Amino acid sequence: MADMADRILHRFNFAERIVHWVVGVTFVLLLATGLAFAYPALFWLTALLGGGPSARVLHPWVGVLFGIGMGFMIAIWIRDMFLSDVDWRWLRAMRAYATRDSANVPPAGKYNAGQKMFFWFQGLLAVVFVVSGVPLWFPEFFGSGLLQWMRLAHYLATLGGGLLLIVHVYLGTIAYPGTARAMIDGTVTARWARHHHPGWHEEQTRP
Amino acid sequence: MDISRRTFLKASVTGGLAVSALGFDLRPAHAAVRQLKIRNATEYRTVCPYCAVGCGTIAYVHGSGGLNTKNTVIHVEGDPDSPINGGTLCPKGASQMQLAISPRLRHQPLLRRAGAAEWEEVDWDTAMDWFARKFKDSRDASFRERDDQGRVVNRADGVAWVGSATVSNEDAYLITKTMRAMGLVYIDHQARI
Amino acid sequence: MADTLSIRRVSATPDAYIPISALRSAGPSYAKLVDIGACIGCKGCEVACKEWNDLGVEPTANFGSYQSHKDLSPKTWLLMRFNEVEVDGNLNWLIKKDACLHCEDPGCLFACPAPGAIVQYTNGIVDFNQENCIGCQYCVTGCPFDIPRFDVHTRKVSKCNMCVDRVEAGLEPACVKTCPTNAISWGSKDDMLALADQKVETLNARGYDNAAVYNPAGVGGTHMMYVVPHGDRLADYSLPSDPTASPTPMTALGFLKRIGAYLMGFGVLGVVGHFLRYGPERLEEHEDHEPRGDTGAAA
Amino acid sequence: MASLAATFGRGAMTNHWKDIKNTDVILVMGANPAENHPCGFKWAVEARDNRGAKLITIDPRFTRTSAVADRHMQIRPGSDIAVLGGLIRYALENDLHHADYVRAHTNATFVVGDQYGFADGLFAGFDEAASNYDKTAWDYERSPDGYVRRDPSLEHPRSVFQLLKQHYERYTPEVVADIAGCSADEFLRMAEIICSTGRADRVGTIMYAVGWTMHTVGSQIIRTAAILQLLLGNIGRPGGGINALRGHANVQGATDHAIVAGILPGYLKVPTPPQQSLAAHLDDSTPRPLVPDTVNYWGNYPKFYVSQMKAWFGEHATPENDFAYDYLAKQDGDATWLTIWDKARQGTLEGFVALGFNPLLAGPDVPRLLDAMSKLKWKVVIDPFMLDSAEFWKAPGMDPSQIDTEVLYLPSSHWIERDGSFTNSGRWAQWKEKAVDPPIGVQPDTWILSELFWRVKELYQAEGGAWNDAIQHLTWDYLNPREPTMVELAKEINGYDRTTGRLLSSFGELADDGSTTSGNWIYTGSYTEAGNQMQRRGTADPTGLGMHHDWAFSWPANRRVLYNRASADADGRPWDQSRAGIAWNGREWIGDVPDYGRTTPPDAAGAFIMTEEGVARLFSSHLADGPFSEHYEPVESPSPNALHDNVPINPVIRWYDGVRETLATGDDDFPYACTVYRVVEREHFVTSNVPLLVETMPDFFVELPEGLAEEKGIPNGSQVRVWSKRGEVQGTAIVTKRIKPLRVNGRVVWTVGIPVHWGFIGITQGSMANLLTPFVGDANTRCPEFKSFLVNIERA
Repeated sequence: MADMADRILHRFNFAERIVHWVVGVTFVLLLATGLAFAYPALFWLTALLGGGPSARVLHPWVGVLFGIGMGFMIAIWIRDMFLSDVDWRWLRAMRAYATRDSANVPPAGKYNAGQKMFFWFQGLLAVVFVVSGVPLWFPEFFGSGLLQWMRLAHYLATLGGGLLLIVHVYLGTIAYPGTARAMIDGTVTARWARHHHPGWHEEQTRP
Repeated sequence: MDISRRTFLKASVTGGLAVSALGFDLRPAHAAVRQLKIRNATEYRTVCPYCAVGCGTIAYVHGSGGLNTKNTVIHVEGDPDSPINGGTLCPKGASQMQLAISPRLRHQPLLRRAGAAEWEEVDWDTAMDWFARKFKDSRDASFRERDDQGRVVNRADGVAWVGSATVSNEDAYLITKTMRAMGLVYIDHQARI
Repeated sequence: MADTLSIRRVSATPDAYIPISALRSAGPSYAKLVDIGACIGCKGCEVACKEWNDLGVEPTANFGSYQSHKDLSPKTWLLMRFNEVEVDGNLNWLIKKDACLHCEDPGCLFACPAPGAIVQYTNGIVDFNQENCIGCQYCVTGCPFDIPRFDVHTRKVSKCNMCVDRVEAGLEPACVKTCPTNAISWGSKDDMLALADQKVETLNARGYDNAAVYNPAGVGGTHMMYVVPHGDRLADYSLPSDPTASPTPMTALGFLKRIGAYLMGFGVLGVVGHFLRYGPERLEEHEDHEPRGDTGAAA
Repeated sequence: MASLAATFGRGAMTNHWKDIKNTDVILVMGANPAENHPCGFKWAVEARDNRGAKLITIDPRFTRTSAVADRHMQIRPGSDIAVLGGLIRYALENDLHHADYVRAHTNATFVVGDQYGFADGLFAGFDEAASNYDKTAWDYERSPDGYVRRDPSLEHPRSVFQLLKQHYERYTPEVVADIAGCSADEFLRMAEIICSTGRADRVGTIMYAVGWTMHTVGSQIIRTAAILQLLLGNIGRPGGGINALRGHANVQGATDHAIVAGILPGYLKVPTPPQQSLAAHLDDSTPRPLVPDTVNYWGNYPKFYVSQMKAWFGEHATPENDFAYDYLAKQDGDATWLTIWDKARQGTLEGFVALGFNPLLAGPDVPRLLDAMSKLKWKVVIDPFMLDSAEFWKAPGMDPSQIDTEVLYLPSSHWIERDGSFTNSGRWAQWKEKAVDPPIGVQPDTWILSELFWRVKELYQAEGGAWNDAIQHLTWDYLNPREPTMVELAKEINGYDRTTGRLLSSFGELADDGSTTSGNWIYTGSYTEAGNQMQRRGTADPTGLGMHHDWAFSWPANRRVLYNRASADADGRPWDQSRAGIAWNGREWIGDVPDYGRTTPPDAAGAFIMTEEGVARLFSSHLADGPFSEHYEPVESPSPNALHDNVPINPVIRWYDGVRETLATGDDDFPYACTVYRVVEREHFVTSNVPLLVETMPDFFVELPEGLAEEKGIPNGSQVRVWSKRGEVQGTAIVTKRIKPLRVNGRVVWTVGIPVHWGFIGITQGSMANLLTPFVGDANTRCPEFKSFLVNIERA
């Protein structure tokens, strides 16, 4: 069993990893500068993009990259992201997942329902970001009433995105060691796969 | 909702994420007030050159007037002491500075020869010689000591002088004195009242 | 530093950062009073503003009006707007000096995310400090009077600064100084309020029964006030009847930001707590367990 | 101004700018001071707000002045006399005139000779062949003592008062409405306000400008207003008067110093050929008193004239040579603006010098001016900026190769580069300091003029030529003869006592024996041994009436309100104590500098010291077109003359060759009345060099009423073409509610308006308004008719 457990499975190909990191890096930059614009105490974060004025200039452009990345991401993964019956059960068993009661976690496929929900939320937020971001980028063409609502929407998306990011990073790194490498060299161990994504593991290891 | 944005700022900072004690330097906000541009200018009291209200104005001039300097007008605004305008100026008066130092002001006498399509530049000496020659020739050609009835008239009908309502009294007086002595009668200016 | 330039508010900066010295002396509070009933629309103020502040000339074209520009711009902080309106069969040529009103509660300043980009002095002047401006134009959004203008070349926003350089030197703003018919007055806010009442009385006596002072409470009052002959027809002067420094979305945003800050803080604390409680997952511990349940979905 | 002199004795704004704050009613008509004199207009707004004065405008357009006025009445261009005549009638019919004032201070009591009459649009004495009046038909009736017969009861049927009543009887509100296009009701509402000042405790002022003068009946419009103000007792009083608002910084001064055809400095007269000796000239020019109790100040004419000749020719002006009487040209016929251009067009004028003036754009009838200019041999243009007039050979449509006129352009210095004085509209001569030196390459006007003088003089010395004694003997005793200083000239203007060499302090010291000099007697006292009075900056105002006697110098004699004797009643008591001009305290007059002897008792003489009547003239034989005014239509009018269509236009207009052919006749090719004006953002043409002003008013435009625009399919902001029989212009349409259709003599008349400020040189270029205007002028002053002519309009 041990050899088998140490077998390496290919989880994400190169293109997927690029897309993930484009979205990831841009989102972190956007979040940081966005928070800088939202919270005076964090204004120093604009330094990430060269200070206030250049952060204001670059934030939307980074947003464009983010948007493009999200577009690809959705295109690549959307087919895998529809929820199955198991996923619904998984969602109901989320508490077991969080408390490491893996015995009570329904077996996931390549993506568990949490990841799928993350995908959908992130996709929805991306739409909100883009729709509200464009007017804020070019305020001269929009009325101030609309812009005020767009600021509100943009902030809410930021809040949602920020919270998702916290959970995502936590789960992908220290909470579940062995996960992050899927997005680094694209591989996971069979053990990890069997544990987290038994359905997918079975698929991959089926002779 | 009656909560000012200010309270949010306070709240969001005190209760929010890690409170940054970076400290914001307020000095730039103070320094942003530019220095009064006329602070070191010399004031000259003059009168607006446009309409006949006669608004008192103050021309602010840079330069010490020293031997090696040529002073420049930097700003003109109303003279608050004037009982006529009390320092106020209309848009024309308020933009006098642009009249005083306009790049459209000319610095070169120009002569246009008969039939020419363009000006040619001439120096002042040539220009004034030309002017005096033309003036004398036309005066000579048109001068009449006596009219048809033999009455003394001493008149030069061949030259007209117009203007100006924009020169000072002293220049106006000198124009009249000189042109009347030259024998001109065709003398007029902008007065339409 | 003159007392008049004591700072009252700074954009994106909590009150805690205002130096005590600024709070020590309130200093005089100035106001400009524009008597629309005495304004002849000569544009003296418009020109004086440009000349004093060296704003530069913009190419314009007559668009069927005496009005010089269609709108304010980064180089035109003050614009005379002309409007022909018939009131009770009588023609009125409403001419309004359009420029920053210097709100007591400045929506621009509240909306500004850049520390020190917008400053309100204790004398009431709201000034933009372009050095600190990041060009986000949130101030434009925050202004209930649609005053600040963004310069696409410098990527900074600018507007009337009430000739703060002149005021600091003890002079009145350029527009006030130049106004030929004394339609613009300058003095302490109290004096101007009293003068405004007098002017309203004069207008009432001249048959303008609806004459009013425009000093809207929604922005805490303004440091440029108007005396409006037809106080019942503010729209004809393009003056908002009920401007506010805290429109609903911005108020909501303020709330949400506070909540959001807590949420994100708790989010971080949550995962830290989770980690402390459960630690990193060790798969070896699970080695012998096969997950239960079917794998139909994945199959 | 001709008509003010004809009425009061002096042709100048009677009061001054700040005095307007003392009034109760301000009638703005033929002017748009908010637009053209904003800083002077402040005093009208001040009166409105601080005194509750009524500010009203009567104009073809609702102007920026109307925007702050209490009432506005729209009239048709050129109908002013009808409106003002209607006001005179209203005042008399309703007994609203100030009876005591009229009796004491006007010639209402004078009896006119029985040869006078008025019928069918013509006054007595009309000579059809010569198209002028024999003014002896307007003479007063004399008593056996040789003085004019007077009837203090005003009952005499040929007393001026009765004739006045009779003459204006025809100007009923209905007739006014018919001619002017206003409604009779609106007129009556206006009349009620204006005529409310015919009382001792109320006073009204009139502000007018070129909206009145620039008509073929311009002088008579002002006469009508002057008569009205006299009837209401508003002349000579603080807060009253008839105030001519002049349009250039020193129009007043340049006129005082006579850069004007027909006069010498101080309104002395240019000698004429029949006056072959000084005695003859003085005899013609010095009026004789018509009543025993008149100061008849013009009786001092010989002193002013001789002192001027002494100033100009010094020791060469001696009693033996009639004080150099023959040194000055004797003028035959008219020599004004229109005549100058007519002479040029006829080819008799060879040379033309324009200094600080842009004659091409100043019109009228630019095509005709271009033709005239092309016929000149040479032309010199002196100005700080390049002018359209200097480049007329480059004007649109001109072919330079066909024009032989040689043109010299000389860049001269600016106002800010010179000291010297400007005299404002209110007669205040204010000294200005020189702020900076002229730029390199630029010469002051004084230098140019001196160089011209010296070079011409030296040419004569070198090569001889026409008689030139006057040139050789002209006093030129300046420290630097190539560039006199302003101070030297100011002192020369003021004048000296030749015996003591001291500067004179008052024109009272002038003598006719050659012992005094004075370049301009009305400025005597402006630069005395006590220093430059024009430079004084005292702001004290002890009367509270804004007279400011310590600020600058106001001619004559630092007097702030002209004819101020009339501000008091026959006994010397001010009509209104709160607004006392001067008052008699039993020994002398106190208050303003009295326009009267300081210690002359109130009953010793009439209040108007400059007239030979001693009083102001309701009836005046000093104008060419009638002792009273009469409504005549403009030469191009959309309407017949409702009063007398057999004499529709001013019968004594001087017609220049070929002008009648350039006028639209009664057909419908040119159905719309058009008028030309300034806007506040510009001043004539020089401002086309000022970027900030071009920015605020960039383009030539055409203002037209909403209804007409609709009819013609002209959207706001589109390009429109406007043409008269003389030329056409094109500009941006400003479609406005501020001009309404008028019902004139039963038909609808539309008015369009165009500004004058554009030419083919400048930061922005635009049509020259004067392409449209007719080459015809006032019967007295020949001031061109810029204000009322006919055009057509269409979308371009």
